[in-house]
Amino acid sequence: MANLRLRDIRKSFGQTEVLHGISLDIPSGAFISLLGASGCGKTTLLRIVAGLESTTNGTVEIDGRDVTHLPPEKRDIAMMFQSYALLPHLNVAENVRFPLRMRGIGAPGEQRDRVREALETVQLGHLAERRPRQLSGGQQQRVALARAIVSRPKVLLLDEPLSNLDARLREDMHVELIELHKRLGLTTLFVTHDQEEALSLSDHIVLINEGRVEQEDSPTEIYTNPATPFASSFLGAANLVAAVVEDGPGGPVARFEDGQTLPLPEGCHLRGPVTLALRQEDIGLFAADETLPDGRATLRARLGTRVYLGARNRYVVHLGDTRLRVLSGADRTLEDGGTVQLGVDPSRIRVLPAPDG
Amino acid sequence: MANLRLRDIRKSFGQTEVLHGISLDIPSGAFISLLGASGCGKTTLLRIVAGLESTTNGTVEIDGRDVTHLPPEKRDIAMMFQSYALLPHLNVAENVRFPLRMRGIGAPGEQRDRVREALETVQLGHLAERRPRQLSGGQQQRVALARAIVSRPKVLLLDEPLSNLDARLREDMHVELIELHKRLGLTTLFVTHDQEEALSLSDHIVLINEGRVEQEDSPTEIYTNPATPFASSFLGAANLVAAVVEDGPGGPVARFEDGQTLPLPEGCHLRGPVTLALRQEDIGLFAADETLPDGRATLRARLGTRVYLGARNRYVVHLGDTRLRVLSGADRTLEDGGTVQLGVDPSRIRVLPAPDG
Amino acid sequence: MVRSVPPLLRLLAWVFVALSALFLIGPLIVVIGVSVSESRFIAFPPSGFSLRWYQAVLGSDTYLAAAWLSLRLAVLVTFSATLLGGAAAVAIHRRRLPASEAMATFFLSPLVLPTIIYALGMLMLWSALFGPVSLLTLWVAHTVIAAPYVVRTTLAVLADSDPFLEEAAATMGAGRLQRLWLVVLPQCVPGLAAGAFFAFNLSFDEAVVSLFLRRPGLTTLPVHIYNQLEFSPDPSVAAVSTIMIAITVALIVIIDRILGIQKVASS
Amino acid sequence: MVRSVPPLLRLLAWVFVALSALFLIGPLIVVIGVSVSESRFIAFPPSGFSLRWYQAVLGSDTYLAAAWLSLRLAVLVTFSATLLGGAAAVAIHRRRLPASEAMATFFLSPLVLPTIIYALGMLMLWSALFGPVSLLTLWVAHTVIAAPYVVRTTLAVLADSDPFLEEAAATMGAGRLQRLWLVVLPQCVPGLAAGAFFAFNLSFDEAVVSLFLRRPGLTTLPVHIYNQLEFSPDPSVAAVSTIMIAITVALIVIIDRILGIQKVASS
Repeated sequence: MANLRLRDIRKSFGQTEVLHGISLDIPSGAFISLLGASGCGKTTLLRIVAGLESTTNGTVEIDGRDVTHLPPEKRDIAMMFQSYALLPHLNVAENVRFPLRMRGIGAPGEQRDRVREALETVQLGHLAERRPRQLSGGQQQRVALARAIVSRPKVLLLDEPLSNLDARLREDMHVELIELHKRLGLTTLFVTHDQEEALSLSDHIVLINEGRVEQEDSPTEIYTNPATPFASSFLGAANLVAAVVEDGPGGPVARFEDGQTLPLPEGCHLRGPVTLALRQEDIGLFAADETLPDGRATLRARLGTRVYLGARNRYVVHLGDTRLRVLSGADRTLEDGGTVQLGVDPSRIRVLPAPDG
Repeated sequence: MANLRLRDIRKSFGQTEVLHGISLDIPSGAFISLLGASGCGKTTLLRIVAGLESTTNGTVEIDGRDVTHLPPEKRDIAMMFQSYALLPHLNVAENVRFPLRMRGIGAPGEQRDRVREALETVQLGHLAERRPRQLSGGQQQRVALARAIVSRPKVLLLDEPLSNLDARLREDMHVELIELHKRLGLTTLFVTHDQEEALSLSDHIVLINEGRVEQEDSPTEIYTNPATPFASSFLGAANLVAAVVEDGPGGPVARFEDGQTLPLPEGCHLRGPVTLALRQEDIGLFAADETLPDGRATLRARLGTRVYLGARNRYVVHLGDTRLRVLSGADRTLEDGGTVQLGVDPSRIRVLPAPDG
Repeated sequence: MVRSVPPLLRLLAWVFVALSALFLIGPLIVVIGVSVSESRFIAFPPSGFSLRWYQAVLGSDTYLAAAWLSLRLAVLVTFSATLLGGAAAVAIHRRRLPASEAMATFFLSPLVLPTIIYALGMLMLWSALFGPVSLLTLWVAHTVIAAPYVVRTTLAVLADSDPFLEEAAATMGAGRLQRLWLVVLPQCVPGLAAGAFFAFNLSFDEAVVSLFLRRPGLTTLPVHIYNQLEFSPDPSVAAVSTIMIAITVALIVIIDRILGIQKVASS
Repeated sequence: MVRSVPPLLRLLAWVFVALSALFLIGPLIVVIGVSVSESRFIAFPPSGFSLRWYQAVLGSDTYLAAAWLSLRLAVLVTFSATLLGGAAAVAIHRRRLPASEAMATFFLSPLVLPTIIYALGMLMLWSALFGPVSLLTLWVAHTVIAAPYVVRTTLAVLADSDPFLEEAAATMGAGRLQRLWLVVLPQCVPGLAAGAFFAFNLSFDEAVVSLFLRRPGLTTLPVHIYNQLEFSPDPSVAAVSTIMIAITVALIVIIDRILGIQKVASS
């Protein structure tokens, strides 16, 4: 358990710079997610922290000590790989014991106790004698987790550890990881491309885009106040709509390409071409002749395809030439192809600079 | 476009019977999903319709004609494989033209027109000259789709065609498949293990469990009125809770292992041990001292781990020794570890026979 | 992925590269050198430069007869080994030969088979069954040795191919022969080509079996080279060897042009 | 997956199985049969039954000397080829040898190399560089031929292994030598074992190079068999051949017991 500090990390492969100067300050015991699309550099950053990749520039400090030039085996870390990387010729208990043996932690008897404890933590005590290949994917994943926590590393690094599991198992593991982190309090760096996973697990999310930190904040903050169009579309899959902000009689309004306008919150200071981020669940769907609840602004749109999701419906609606996706409860079903009203609470609209301005 | 009729299909591999007599009647132009866990026999059933697998018993009729003993090439079908199965030595246009060549449909000129049209339908007209290996997974998937629809088969068979795509692309393909089916009206049999996909796409869902039809109905009906505990937990991931139904003063009540009771809807005729299916989104979370809205029955439970999902929170709550998952809006956040009230609308509770009774 | 190699292993790897360069390529260069020697004796380093030994080889009826026999044999073996080995590979891949696992193991046999013992046994068996040996005997013997290589190269290609292609073709209306011709064969081509290349070389270069099965009129080029070396060694042997090396290199270049050497090397 | 095989291919596959059974196994059975013959001449079918030719072999100093030489040579070659080939495989797998792709292709060479030409060149090269040939010459020549097989079998095993294992070991605190010993070596074992098996057999059975590099006191078992057949053929040759077949079969059984034949066959 220790803090982790990255200073202006740059990394080039040949001519290509994949990390353009990343600095992070991670307090002791925090659970941080590095979130981004594949190829954004998040895994490279994790590997630099592990010492598996050298840096072109910048320093890595663990617990106040500069480890930039130490090989991985000299850093007090543990890492969990996407492929789990269990040693196939060792059984489960031997795999979990491996870091203790290598780091010379404890006498053999104590090592056995710690292995047993770690395996019980992940509920696999009964499989200690099995070979990795005899286990299911979910069980292998737990063995890898036990092996990562058994040595109580200063920093725990997780590289998309859940991406090979199916949806149901992943959901269960989210709860277990949260509970495990609460109990052990290991400083954890978690790499993922799955926004829901990042939101679920972390104290703090670092959103990475093309080798740069795009936004860095708590899950609630980053979800409710994304700072850029990229953040909006990546987190929560918001609809991005081009519009022009003008001053209307009652404050700023956004004008869409089909001429309709939408009042914006008072605090909006941008003018000219912008991108509006509208979340799927923040748009209400109403029949053309319905009266909207108070406080909701209205837009007229054409209803497209309905996708039934059980608890909810997803509609495609056409606002001029723009396709918007709207989530609505399953209680009411609207007619395909007709005109509908979109009810939007102005306070839920995020106004972001247009991509090219 | 034709109807498809299966009569008492049985299939054994060696000693193991994997399909225990399945009969289905699929009207012309319908979109039917075969939904089930892996290994339930749904893919075997699809392969029997394609003629790729023989039947141990039963008949397959397409358009009123018994095709049970015809090889696949003599059946007027098209099938899309999970691996896409594009011919690697042919380019995209040649792949799409392959069924037309093999079935001798149209003169070369007409074939070219139909290939162009099919590729434009899937928005890949510009990639006609590429080799499959030069395409992304999503593009390959579209080529396979174009190849499946180009011959306008009587029956279109889709074997988990979207399972290799990432979440965002899959969501887009759902909309496209719905629109394509509306336009072409091909009788379609769709195999999937993903309940949301089945709910989204189909006119009709056939839920298969261990080689038998567990339930068969429209998406809305099967989602809101699952007939068995298996259907409840598979569709919508409901919480299954063991309880005993007794007659209370105001009608039937369910008593849980911790002694709390919950009123059941009037129409419930089961008595004794049952399984209650409670959907994650049908359980309201309220503070211990809060007054619940009218019509909601209440249970006291202990709040466990919270998983933040952006638009919503998922809570784990402990009702006695039973863990329930509850989805609630992100607007309110409750304290971890305290006692809460679960508010349940009795009309949303599904009472199902206990597994062993 | 780890890209660095432990220093000890790196040292050993380089020893191997050096050894191979010196003692695998070296001997071939020596042969080429001797072939352009002016001297009447085989000696290295060569003295002077002349192409007289090439003229001698190309003007010699016995050399040309042996070369013609070797060429016909190699072509026959390439054809039969590729056809049979390719078919066996498909059957093994689909687990349709008895004990396919055991078969796959069995096909290591040529590498394990003591050639000299095999050659002796083949001579005795053929004589007992069919009488005097002939081109047919060599054809059968070389085919039996070469076909397993085709099986291996084709199996390697099939292992990487999509197992659902043929079924997909069936659902698109392709009948049996169309599937064989339009789907299965194109899938196997790189493996068949690599296997054919090995089969040709193996037969063209094979010396031990040919030596045991030789008789007047059934002398292959390697056997003729051996005889020449035993009884009247001169640099003509080096000249014909150089021609054989050139043929092999030419085949590699052709295969590379048509298929890309990577495909073949990896199979 | 398609499990049926087109009838034409099935027919060809069975022709191959039949040919192999008759002309690959057949010759070996003939040799075994002749070895227990009472007759003084090599003839099939054998007449009578006796073990006298086994006694003759085991009582012959020249046979035993040749066998002892072959055994020493094969053990040396197995050791060097496995060590160098294994190291080269790791280096190639990690793309740390120059032009690793080309190297992988290059390692097809033993199959492509005309052995007789190679043997001639090796003799001339060694004589020019180091003087008379010795056991060392044979050791080097066989190592250079055998090591590529070890490279191939080890590469096949490495290709299937998790590329992140060694990195994972590093993050768990394992230093360089520990990773080599506890991670890399165990990963390679099945490939090394298969390669070692091939190297042993290849050296133990190799006839052509040994024939060219023979001199008094440097006669391997296959060369001695060849000499015996040329100058005084009798069933003792069949007896020693049968012993060699038995050794090969015993090695296969041992490897199967230790590693399982599947692992080795698939590498």
